[in-house]
Amino acid sequence: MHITLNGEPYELDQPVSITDLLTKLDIDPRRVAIEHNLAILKRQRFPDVVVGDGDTIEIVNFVGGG
Amino acid sequence: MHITLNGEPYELDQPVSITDLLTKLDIDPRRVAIEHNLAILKRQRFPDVVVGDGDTIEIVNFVGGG
Amino acid sequence: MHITLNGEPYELDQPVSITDLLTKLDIDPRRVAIEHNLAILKRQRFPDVVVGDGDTIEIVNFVGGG
Amino acid sequence: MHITLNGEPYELDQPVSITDLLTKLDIDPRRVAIEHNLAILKRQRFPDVVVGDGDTIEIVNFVGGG
Amino acid sequence: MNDTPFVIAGRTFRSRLIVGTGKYSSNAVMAQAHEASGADMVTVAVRRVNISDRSRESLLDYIDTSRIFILPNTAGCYSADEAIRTAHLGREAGLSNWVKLEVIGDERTLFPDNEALIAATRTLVKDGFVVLPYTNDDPIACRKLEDAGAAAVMPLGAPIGSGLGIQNVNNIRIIRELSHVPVIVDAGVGTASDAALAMELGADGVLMNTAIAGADHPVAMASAMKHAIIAGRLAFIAGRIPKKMYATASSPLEGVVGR
Amino acid sequence: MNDTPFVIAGRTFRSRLIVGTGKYSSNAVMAQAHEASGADMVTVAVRRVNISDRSRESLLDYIDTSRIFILPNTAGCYSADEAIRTAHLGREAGLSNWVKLEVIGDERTLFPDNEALIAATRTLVKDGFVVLPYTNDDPIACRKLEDAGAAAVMPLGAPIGSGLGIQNVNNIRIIRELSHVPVIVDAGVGTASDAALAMELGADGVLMNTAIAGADHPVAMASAMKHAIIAGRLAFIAGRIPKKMYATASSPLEGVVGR
Amino acid sequence: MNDTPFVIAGRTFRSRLIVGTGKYSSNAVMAQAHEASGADMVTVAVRRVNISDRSRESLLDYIDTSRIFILPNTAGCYSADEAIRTAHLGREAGLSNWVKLEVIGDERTLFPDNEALIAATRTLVKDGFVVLPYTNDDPIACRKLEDAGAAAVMPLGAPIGSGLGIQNVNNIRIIRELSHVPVIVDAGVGTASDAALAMELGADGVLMNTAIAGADHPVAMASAMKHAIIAGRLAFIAGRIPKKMYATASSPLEGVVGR
Amino acid sequence: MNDTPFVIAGRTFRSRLIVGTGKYSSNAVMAQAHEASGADMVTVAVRRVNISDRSRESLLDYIDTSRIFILPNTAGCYSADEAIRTAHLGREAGLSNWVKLEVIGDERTLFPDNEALIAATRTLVKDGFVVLPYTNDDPIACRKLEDAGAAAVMPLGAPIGSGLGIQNVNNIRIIRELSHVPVIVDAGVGTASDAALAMELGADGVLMNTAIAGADHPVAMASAMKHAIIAGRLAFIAGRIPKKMYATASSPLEGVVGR
Repeated sequence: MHITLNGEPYELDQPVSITDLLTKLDIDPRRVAIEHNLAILKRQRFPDVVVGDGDTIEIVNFVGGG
Repeated sequence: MHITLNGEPYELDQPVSITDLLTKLDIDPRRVAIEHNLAILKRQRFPDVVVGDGDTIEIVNFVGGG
Repeated sequence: MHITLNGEPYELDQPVSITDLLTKLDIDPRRVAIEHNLAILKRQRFPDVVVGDGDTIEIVNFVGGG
Repeated sequence: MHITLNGEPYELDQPVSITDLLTKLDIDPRRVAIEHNLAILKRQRFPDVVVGDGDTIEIVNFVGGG
Repeated sequence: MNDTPFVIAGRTFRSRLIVGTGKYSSNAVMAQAHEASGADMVTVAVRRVNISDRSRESLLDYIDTSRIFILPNTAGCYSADEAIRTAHLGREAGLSNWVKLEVIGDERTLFPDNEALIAATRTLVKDGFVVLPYTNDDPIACRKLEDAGAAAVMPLGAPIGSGLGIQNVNNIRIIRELSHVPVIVDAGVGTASDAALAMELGADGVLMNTAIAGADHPVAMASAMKHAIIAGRLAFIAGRIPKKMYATASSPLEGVVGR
Repeated sequence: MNDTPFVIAGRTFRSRLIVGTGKYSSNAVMAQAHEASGADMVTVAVRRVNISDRSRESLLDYIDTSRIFILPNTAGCYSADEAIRTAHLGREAGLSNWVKLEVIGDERTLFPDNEALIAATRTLVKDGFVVLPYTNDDPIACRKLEDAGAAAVMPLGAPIGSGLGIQNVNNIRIIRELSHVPVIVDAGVGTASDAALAMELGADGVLMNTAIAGADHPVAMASAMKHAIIAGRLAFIAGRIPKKMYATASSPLEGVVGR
Repeated sequence: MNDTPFVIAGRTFRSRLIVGTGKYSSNAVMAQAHEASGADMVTVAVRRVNISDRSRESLLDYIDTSRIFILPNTAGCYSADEAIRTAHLGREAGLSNWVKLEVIGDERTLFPDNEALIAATRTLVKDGFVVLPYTNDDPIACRKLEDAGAAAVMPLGAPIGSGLGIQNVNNIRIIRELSHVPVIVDAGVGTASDAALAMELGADGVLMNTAIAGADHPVAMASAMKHAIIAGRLAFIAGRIPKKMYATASSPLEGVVGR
Repeated sequence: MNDTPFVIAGRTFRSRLIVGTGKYSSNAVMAQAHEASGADMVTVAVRRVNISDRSRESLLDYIDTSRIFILPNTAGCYSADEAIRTAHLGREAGLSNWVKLEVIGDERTLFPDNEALIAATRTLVKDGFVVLPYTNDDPIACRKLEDAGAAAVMPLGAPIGSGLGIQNVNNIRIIRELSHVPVIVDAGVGTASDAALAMELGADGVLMNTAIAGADHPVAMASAMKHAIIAGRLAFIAGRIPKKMYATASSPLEGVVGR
């Protein structure tokens, strides 16, 4: 299945939870914010929300800026 | 009859045309612009337009400014 | 006898040493510098140097300045 | 014979007047000022003053400046 | 060398100096100052005729409209609606569809309310006006005014009547670089060197009132400003020398006597 | 209104702008720039004639001495003796007893050596010269030069050829207030607004070379400077408006439609 | 004498200096600079995690969040929607509902789009954010931001990263006088005296990044800025002497020897 | 990073701020201001003791001479002779052979008479003094003072007590570059940013009196100046960012959400 991850096409074998996706990507859930199909997800919902085919995911964190 | 002329109450004995009003006020029609009940009047209509009871008239001209 | 003290005329009954003059004027010798007839006096000479008639004495100290 | 002309050594076969020197150098006398052995020469003296061996001559004119 | 003509909305002006008509001790002095300034565009305010007590003499009796173009303004308007209404009255009273658009945001600074100004510009352009908006030295606001159809942008140099001169030369320079319409510095000029500086920054023109009308000798100052605008413009196109921290001799280094 | 004439040592000049003759791409361009500047006094350097290889054309062929007064200078001199010697040669080569006196103290800044300058002024005044000394913006040095008999004082605005403009407006204003001879700002002007500012500070005149000769278009810049000097002078005598932190309306506050 | 505390939206900060986290040669240097600056609020950008190639180390590993408050910003956003969306993500990623709101209007100047900024401020305030908008030195825009519920206004001193210093001191002073919320000068500071000047004008704080991160020695500059902010604030509350054109002796005039 | 120590004539000072002792409302306030300033050198005037009516308390009772070095000055002297005579008296009254040498040339400006100053410096150096001359911002005068044996040069930033700040930054920078002794900006500072700027120009120290003593709250201003001097010095050695006309983003350009 295809999703759009941070603006790029991304392949997944099957629907996964946000938590699993982060694990797969080796991203610490406590350091990021996630937008699922333009809706922002509270951190506690990461385990329940499932990423399906065609979904759009934004994963952001803090970087240096002024 | 009562009208509002440049924001002040003003008395008229009877309905008059804009042209007559200007004559009465000793104002040169070629130097002013007139708003009748919020509608701007073309100069050529001054003779036809009649000022009635309760009307609001604005008569403006150019003054020094920057 | 007359001397000039800090630009003003000043009376003395008799010749006195600088030390005595300072005592008379109630001035602490350690805080001032003295010019005797345009010559600057070292502090240790205050007891020996005698002020005579017509002499010119300048007594200065430090004051606030920038 | 040797002279110093504008700071440089210069050869002359024989003593010449300032006027002749200027002619030889193709310099218009009306446009220059001349110093002969540190003494400034009035223009009318150019024909009479003779440049001798070892003399120092400065010939100056106006150039662009600010 | 030849300069490009000063053109706004297809109309060419001889002078890059635009002056006001306010605060003069008399209309006669104003007329002399206008003459001395060489300006061929002057701005006027639109106000209610005083019914109760009216002086016979009209401002326009002192302006040779055959030579001088009248630019009505919306000074004193604090909302887009007021400004639009005043602009329409000015057009009706006047001889043209031009307006110096002012929408003031604050009484103490007389700075523009750019949001309302941009909105009013959009409306008036649709209504067929040639709009010259008075704004502040904000390059983004100037770009939006241009996008809204403004025929020129008129950033302030300093608060109206303050005489402080160009407070932010960098912004005026940037506005000139980013704009595709004439840039006219409007307000803040105090003396001749301020006007010259505005032109050296690349401004296409300068509009002023108080600096002339409020001077001890308005006619002399008007003449000063005429020359200052010409001077600044010429300097801009002549291409100034670069600034250096140290000196460079103007005279030859060699040939000094006795060296 | 009428201005007082610009008089130095009893001689009246039409223009308050004095220009140089150095660094032009050609004498022809210089002549056009002089014409455009309106100056009736120009300064020239005194140098050794190049014996070995001399161009036929003389600088003076390009200056109409019937209209333009020649002011020889002592540029490049680093001691009172050199300057005095050069001044005497200049008098002999020229048509007058005037000299723009320079005694340079340092090669990088070309700032004056005021001690030597004051001494040289004293000597040259005794020798019958009309001395116009180039100095820095030091009111005390200017007073001493005046006491030494200088016909004018010429404080710098910034280093020669730097184009930095007037670095210390306060000093120039003070020098004008304390002096009893003409004050001519000499050196440092970069563009028209600098020249106008100098005049607004009360300077009686401005002398410049590089700002014109070094511009991309010297003739246009010369014209710019002509107008800038007139503008600054007129503004000075016209009496500028005071500076205010806040705005003051140019148009009437009352009579706005709909209020 | 005691100063009032620096409070924004009910939260008190020890330091009036707010610093950025961008453009440092390394996170280690950044951490040292933060320490030297004494700042207890730093701003960070919100960006997509780099999926393909991610460095292990996170910015937050180098910020002691027990002492330093994190202020997410919306740098790089060119519309209200982008900025609002980014603000929400920042709140989710972070520990607070504060946001340094930026809506950029132009890539070359990075000046704010005030119309969009005001709209975004209104929305985010409704959404429960504490909004600190980056704006320009426009008193009217600042008033509208305050009316929209901004917890502070952050006018720029000069373009971001330009190091030009406060270009318009008059506007900053006016904004301070007309505002009822803290005024923080954001962007444009180049060196210590710029920061001190901002505080002397009455600013409640200063936010900077490039001036420190881009200096040859960022840690030393951070320390310089710490002292500059303290100096400027103290000078503001100490009440400076008035400016005079002439001198006033510091030492007694009488009692000079030999007079 | 480490700074070089501040050394004059072989003596090292902890603080680069030198303060005066004049014009304080009371000696107690002065002592607190000195403490707050962190200065370890203060300057004092030499004056005749008032015979007729003498206050018991001596200035020195309020200066901890174990920590603070006393620098007698020759303020109020208008000739080399007066200054030399006063310097000798100051040495006799004091504890050292140091003198802040002033030879004033004019009562309104209190500007130095450089000719007399250089002569007096030569004499006093021969007499074994460590001479710190107060001069103006003339690089040539500063070089001559250095050649005459001055232990430091102290150019003014603006007239004494004027509070105008550094009027000619270019000259101070040039003096620093051309000098081989410490450069101390003496006089003209009005507020903290002026002091920071002086240090950023490369000055080794700043001497001030009125800016502190004349402030509404002298002790707070003394503290402000302490921080300003540290800030300016650190900024100077830290190496400031270059100035740019346009912006440079502080945050990454890529990775913005939704792009």
